[in-house]
Amino acid sequence: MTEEFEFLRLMEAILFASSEPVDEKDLAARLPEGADAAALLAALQIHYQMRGVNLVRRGSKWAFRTAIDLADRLAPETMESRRLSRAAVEVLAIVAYHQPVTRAEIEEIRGVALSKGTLDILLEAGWIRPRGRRRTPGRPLQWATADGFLDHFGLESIEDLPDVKELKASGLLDARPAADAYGNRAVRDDGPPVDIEDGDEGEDEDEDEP
Amino acid sequence: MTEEFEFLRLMEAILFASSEPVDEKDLAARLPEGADAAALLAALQIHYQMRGVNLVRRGSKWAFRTAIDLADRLAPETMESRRLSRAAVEVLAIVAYHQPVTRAEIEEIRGVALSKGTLDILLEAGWIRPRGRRRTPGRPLQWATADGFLDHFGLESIEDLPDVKELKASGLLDARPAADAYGNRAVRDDGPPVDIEDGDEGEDEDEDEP
Amino acid sequence: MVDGRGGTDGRDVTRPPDSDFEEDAPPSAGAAERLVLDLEGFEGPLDVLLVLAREQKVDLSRISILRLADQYLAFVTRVRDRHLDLAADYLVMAAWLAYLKSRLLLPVPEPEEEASAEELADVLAFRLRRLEAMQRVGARLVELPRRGVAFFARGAPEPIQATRHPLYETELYDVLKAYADHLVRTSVRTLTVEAADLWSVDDALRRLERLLGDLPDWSVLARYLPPPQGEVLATRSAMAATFVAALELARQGRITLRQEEGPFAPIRVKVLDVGGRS
Repeated sequence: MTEEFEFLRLMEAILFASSEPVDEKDLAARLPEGADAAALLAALQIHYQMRGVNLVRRGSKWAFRTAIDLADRLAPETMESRRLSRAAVEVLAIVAYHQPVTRAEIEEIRGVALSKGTLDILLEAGWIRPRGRRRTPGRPLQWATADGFLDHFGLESIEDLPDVKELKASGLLDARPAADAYGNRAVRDDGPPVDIEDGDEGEDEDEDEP
Repeated sequence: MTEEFEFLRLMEAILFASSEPVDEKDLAARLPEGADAAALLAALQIHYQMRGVNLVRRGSKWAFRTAIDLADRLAPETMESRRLSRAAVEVLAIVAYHQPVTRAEIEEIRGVALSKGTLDILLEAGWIRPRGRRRTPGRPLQWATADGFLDHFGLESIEDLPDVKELKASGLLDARPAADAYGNRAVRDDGPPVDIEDGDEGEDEDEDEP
Repeated sequence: MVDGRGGTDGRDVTRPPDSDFEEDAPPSAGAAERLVLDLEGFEGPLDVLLVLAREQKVDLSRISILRLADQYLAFVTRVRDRHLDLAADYLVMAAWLAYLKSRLLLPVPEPEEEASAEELADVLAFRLRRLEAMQRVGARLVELPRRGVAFFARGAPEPIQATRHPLYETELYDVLKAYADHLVRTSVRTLTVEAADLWSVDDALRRLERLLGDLPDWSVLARYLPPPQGEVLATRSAMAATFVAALELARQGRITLRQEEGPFAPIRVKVLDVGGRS
């Protein structure tokens, strides 16, 4: 056996052993000096391309998953009943396509205040996470998708979201108030119980991270 | 793809996804009519013979297992992940929100004495660390979150923790039952006096380390 | 679990987008009536506008905002007959659309600094298209092959040192929830303390007794309320407590009260017990 094949086997074993995606950095750290993790991953992915189990990428992580085309014949052992409310689906889509996005922006896009049981449910499912604060007055918290989101929906990266390029090109992924003319007055006037911080509108949008 | 290869893929996926070794009879039952389970298993076993993962037989049952020679190198962990106790999660949350905080303060905030091992558990998990001593009589040790905390919970900075207002807005904090007793006032109120932003930072702080 | 919460909207979001659209914009005549009955299913005024816009059966970029405004105003009028408690944001939208409609119909010279009616209409059209896009991709998102449904992870993971196994399985949600629960638990104490700055009858009695000596003949009781302190509730409690305190003093025969011009007229007060001066 060549040394390279030994590395491949090791990587295969690590990925196979874990049910959750493993970060490429962690994989590289486990390999002996001189091993090229990226090349090995590519080779492994090709080897499994046609099999019943595929090596898939989830952001910067990798995992083995059963092939999608076998879905109909692999009856779920325990049917997961994750039926989301319409509001939760909309909010999840807004977070996924507009991330990082503040709560006020989500409300601006939907034209209505967020009710309880929307953000917390998505957070509990491990699909969204807080990601930095907007550098605007009030420093509102921003939300983004979490690792669990990519894995649950079988996406390699955020770029693989349905229609994401078309939406970007059409300018519809602008979370800022369409104009001061209307703003989110409707949201504001709704009052308690959800308070909206001032300065959330993010006109001088300036993300905390690159 | 030949029909036989299709059967092989299905069997591969079933064995991969199963939480227990699968009986040969059950495998045969899940394969379409005319599939020869025994022959397929033999073929699959040969395919994986040299890989990092092998198909192994346990009595009449079959399962994928990490190759023995690698399993030795990747010595199995003795400890399985456990769930943190409710009290420990709460102490972790209080350290995160009130850091740097002394043991006495944690007890004061929770209104109950800390049981012995709680801080040790969090320390062992790499989620908290000692951070200097308070410049008060007795110079008590202060606790803060460690890098492992941010890492584990997917946060970029401690600032990513939602403040009280944001907890409320995300639906995690619902103080209404308590507020009912005092009508509108309590609802409008921004809640408990616990200070998140300024906590005890600054004044008495006396860090022993950089 | 993520289940539940969807109960009130009555729409199954996991259905393919096609069927969702069908339900939202049926070309039938009964659509208007159904909108009324389904009010609880709407996610705010913008969502209503979107459903109404679909009734026009044209591309959203070519929608008639004037007609949409009419549709919405008619909708709100209809709904108000049955739902008197229609949420404020629906009414705010109605007011805004009525304003927009008047601007669109009567092209008066536009003030320089204000947006033109057309710009306002464009803003609305943009918001509708943006919301529609999010609803569409949301429906597509939940139609993607999902883990545990269409594909599966390793069923029997093996604990090996190569993968990072945290000592404890705790999610961010658990930590935040623990803190939130802790706040709720401890907030009860706080609220008890906070209530103390409302005016009690005792407070009002003490204050009135102190002021009794300065009362001229038949002065208006309301003038002797403590100065308002910003909080509406505090002011109200002061008013209620002062009223009860005045009744109490009247019962003790120390003052007499009079309200001559009927309900809601000023209540006047006069000191009876001259010897009670301090």
